[in-house]
Amino acid sequence: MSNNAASELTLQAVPSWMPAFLVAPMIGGLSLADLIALVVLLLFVLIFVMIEIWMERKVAGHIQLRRGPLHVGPHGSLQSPADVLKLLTKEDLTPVAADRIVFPMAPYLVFVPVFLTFLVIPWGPLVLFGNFVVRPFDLGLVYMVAIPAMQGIGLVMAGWSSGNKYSLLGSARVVAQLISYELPMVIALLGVAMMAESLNLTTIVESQMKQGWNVFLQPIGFLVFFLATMSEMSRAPFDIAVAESEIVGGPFVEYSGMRWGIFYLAEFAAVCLNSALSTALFLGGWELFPGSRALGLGWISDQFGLLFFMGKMIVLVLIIQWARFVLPRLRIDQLMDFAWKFLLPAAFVNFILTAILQVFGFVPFAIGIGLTLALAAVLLATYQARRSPSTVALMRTSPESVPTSKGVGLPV
Amino acid sequence: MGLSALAFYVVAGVTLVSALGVVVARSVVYAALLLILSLVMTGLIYLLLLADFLALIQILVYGGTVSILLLFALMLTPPETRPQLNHRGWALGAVSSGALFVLLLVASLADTWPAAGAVRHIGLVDLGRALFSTWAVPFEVASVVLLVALLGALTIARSTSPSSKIAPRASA
Amino acid sequence: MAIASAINMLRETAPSVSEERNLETVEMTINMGPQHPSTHGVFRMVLTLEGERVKNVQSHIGYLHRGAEKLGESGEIEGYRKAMITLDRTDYLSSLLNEHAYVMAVEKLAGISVPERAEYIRIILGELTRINSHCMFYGAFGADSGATTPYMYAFALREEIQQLFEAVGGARMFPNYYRAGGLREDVPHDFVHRVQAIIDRAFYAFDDFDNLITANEIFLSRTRGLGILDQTRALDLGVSGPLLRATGLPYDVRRSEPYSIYDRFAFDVPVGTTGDCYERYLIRQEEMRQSIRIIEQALKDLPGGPIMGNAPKALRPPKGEAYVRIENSRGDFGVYLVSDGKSSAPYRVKYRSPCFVNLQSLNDMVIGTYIADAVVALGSIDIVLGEVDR
Amino acid sequence: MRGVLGGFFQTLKSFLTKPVTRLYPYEKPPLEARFMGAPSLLWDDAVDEVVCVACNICARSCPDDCITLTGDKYTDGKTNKKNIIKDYFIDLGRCSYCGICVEVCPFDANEMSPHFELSTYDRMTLVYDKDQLIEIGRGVTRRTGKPEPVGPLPGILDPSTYR
Repeated sequence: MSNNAASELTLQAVPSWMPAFLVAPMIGGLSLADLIALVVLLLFVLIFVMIEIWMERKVAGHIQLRRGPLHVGPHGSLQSPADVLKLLTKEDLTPVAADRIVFPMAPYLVFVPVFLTFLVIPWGPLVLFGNFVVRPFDLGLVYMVAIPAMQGIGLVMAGWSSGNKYSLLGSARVVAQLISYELPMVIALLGVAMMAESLNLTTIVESQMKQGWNVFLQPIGFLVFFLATMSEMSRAPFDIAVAESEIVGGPFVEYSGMRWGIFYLAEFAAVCLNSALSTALFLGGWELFPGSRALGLGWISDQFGLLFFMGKMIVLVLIIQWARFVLPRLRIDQLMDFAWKFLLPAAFVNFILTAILQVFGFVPFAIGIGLTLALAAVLLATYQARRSPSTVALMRTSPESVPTSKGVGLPV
Repeated sequence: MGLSALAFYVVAGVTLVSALGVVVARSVVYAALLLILSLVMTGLIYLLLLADFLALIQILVYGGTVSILLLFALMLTPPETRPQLNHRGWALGAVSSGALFVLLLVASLADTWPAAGAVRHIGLVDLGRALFSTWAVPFEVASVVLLVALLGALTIARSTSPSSKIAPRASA
Repeated sequence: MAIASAINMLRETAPSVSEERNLETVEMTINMGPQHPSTHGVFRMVLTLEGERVKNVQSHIGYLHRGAEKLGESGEIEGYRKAMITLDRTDYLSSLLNEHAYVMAVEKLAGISVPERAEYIRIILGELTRINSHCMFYGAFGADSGATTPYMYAFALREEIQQLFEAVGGARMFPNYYRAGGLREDVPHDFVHRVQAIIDRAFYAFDDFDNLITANEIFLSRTRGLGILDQTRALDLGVSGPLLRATGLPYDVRRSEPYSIYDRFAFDVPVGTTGDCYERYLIRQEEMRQSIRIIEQALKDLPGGPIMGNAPKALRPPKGEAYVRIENSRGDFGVYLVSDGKSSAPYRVKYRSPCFVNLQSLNDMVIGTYIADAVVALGSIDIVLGEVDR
Repeated sequence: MRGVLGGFFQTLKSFLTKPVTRLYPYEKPPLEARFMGAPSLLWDDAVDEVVCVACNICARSCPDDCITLTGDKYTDGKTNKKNIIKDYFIDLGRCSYCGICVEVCPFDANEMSPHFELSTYDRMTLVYDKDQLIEIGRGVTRRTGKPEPVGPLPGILDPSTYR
């Protein structure tokens, strides 16, 4: 260990990730490769978000018996760039009642944490280009929980500084939602960490290649994580923060032009991010199918892993988009109930079951899973019995036995 | 003085200025936002000390969650009626924080610190071992304290306030 | 001394946590509408909120007031025809049903008889209008509860019904097709064939509607137990239509005081038990199916013959008054006409619009719920602002 | 749970069916024979002049007061009418396309034309004068009160395409 502090704090010795982005410029440790990686990542995010928006509009269109965008480019594929151009040329309004300092700052504070979280994702290898795993992040799991949590501040700032009551209500909802869903998400992730005995996302992916995908070993954990992230990024049916039929867009009501565009960008980048994280943590990362290594097909994943990773990610994105156009929106108290009464206990059950698996082996774990499922079935059945769907009675009455307007006292 | 020291001074300077801003700011929301800034900067100082886990937890807990709660409470006062902070008690505040500062200064000067280069990055495994063996009792005590605080908050929140008198018509 | 003053200073500056007031949420007044996506046009609710909870609601109407009744009384010639143009545009979703009420009132006033064929065609088109309107409710209610797709499903069916209206009356929404004594002109020769095609399509469409949200747990939890209106309160308010039937009272003008030829058809009146938003939704879903039943029977019996009765070319009814009530898609719709026996325009026109009356139940439904519930409860009333404001 | 899954299956089904959208500006909508667009003045080809005799009944019957017309002494002598229109204006921005003017016309001089694309930057261009009204009425035949034409009407939906 050297006595020279400056040489100590180079990129190799410092746990190699966060300083690379935040501290490295200050200590002169940012290499050209890092810079290129960041630019490539930013470009990827921007382009993928455009594709994603186009995808969502197409999905929405076809689900709703429409066609979606059609005119700009083949099948409307250039609609998103056109929209970006439109947003750039649009007037950027600041309401009179808005806070002059906080209002313009908020969009960036929403987007930057989302983008920073992309740094931890292990994208997987691709032939000729090598491995797209950016860095082996030792604390990846903590990082991916901690940094997006900052996003909430941006949303709250946006809602508060707009000087609009709808946006204020929206940001109050954001806060309630973020706080409730952070907890089940983190506890669901504990199971993943226990399975891989590491917080490093690359290690987690590699451990899944050895012991099977987490989606099969931790189905409850996957469910909890997926639903909690859907809620964190305020996607339907958990989109109470922007609920356009109630509070007309929540924190974004007063934003226009590219500032609004950045919110939109952050929202869709978050969908991409959380799909990617779910892929890495639960769906075996860049592995082609579970157990492919045992069948001697591991080389396919090693060569074209990036494509498989992207494929799984896009499937998850599509599922999230699909849900948006099927489900009605939950009410805020139902959302809280769902987090505290369903997701949190489920996350704890997952945690305990994972502990059983790690300590006592597979057989008690399987029994535990069975018991849990039986319990869940019983609970669901009683719940359904308690609230059996009401039906409307059909009155096959003769005209004489029906009340007349005089009989019911309606004004004539 | 290397670049790391420079980085430290920049971060520490921002921390101090924003902390001072918390006290000086007239708007509560600005004060809260500056508090968040200073908390996040504290996280960066941890990072410079190679305590990366602590830094992330600082950002998660203080930057992400506690501060949101703080803002939440402030936001419920609508912008036009949000309280402007008065600084009537500034003398008392200055005296007490000055005393605290002196105390900390004395304590930190009295202690022996490792040499600048001898800061060692402590891995997560070591941290876990320390928390669950050497420091197990304080760790558990801290969790009990948090639980008590949680129960207290619940009690306050559930106490009869005028708001709970409106019976919800929706039984769903 | 210094300590005492310091303590005093503390007392001054420290917030008094012990006071209960500090734990209260500040009341907030928000202005929902007239330009809000879910106030169904230009309705305006001023909500007093405590956090997310609605403490009070004050409705403001009149943004769409066009004086439809007064306009109906104007006109030196053809006044009875002109009144129907403005009537069509009050409740723009059940225009043909309202036209039916109006022409019935004129017929009663002038003593005009209507041929069978015209009556049957009026029934068929009226029930199609009811389906059309309930489709709109289905879409809007889905949108209010946060689902976007129901709108598109509903409009796919509406489109075909409106295409039929265009073929029959020349316009998709305001055909202005009924006349005192019959119809403006006969239906196209392929009318039966096309109505049959719509019925066939509608059966699939209703199943699709049901599959999409009727059993959806989120939708159930959003609408069940919400906005309960009990029977006595509903009657006190004068509420009618699906809102009243949801409270368990099978009051349907088509059944209670059969007008036109409704006594010839077998159909059921759906009633609820609790009177919540979900039952209102279910009742409207069921009414669409019952409408199809009526249309099927009417199509089977559709007679030939003339479509115009003994109506004079220039209508000048004798002195008198007439009140006619029908069941339109929102409830008990009444038309009151007074003739002075001299002019060719009614002396007084009065519409009893069900929406306006049903809307009075809003406060009962909304106070004490959440904002999100206020939107759903308003949606379940199924208001048309054109009719409320007139 | 079943209800939520039912919604997912239903949307999957509709995802796989054909969209119902008509691409309007490129595909013209199928107009029914009775479609009521803007009112138009009919042209009598036999004598090569307008049918209208400026009796003003349409203007008086109009619920929206959107018709303004002035008459002139008829001097050509081709028909036995006494007056002919000098000016005839319809403010299509006010017109509610109800068809009353057509119904009340004792001379069958006007008909609702299929003309409905009225988008404009200036509402004054919506005031159509005599020539424009005759122009949009070209080829339109008086239908109201006439027996139903035999044969398929344009725009009939084929029931087999529903499902």
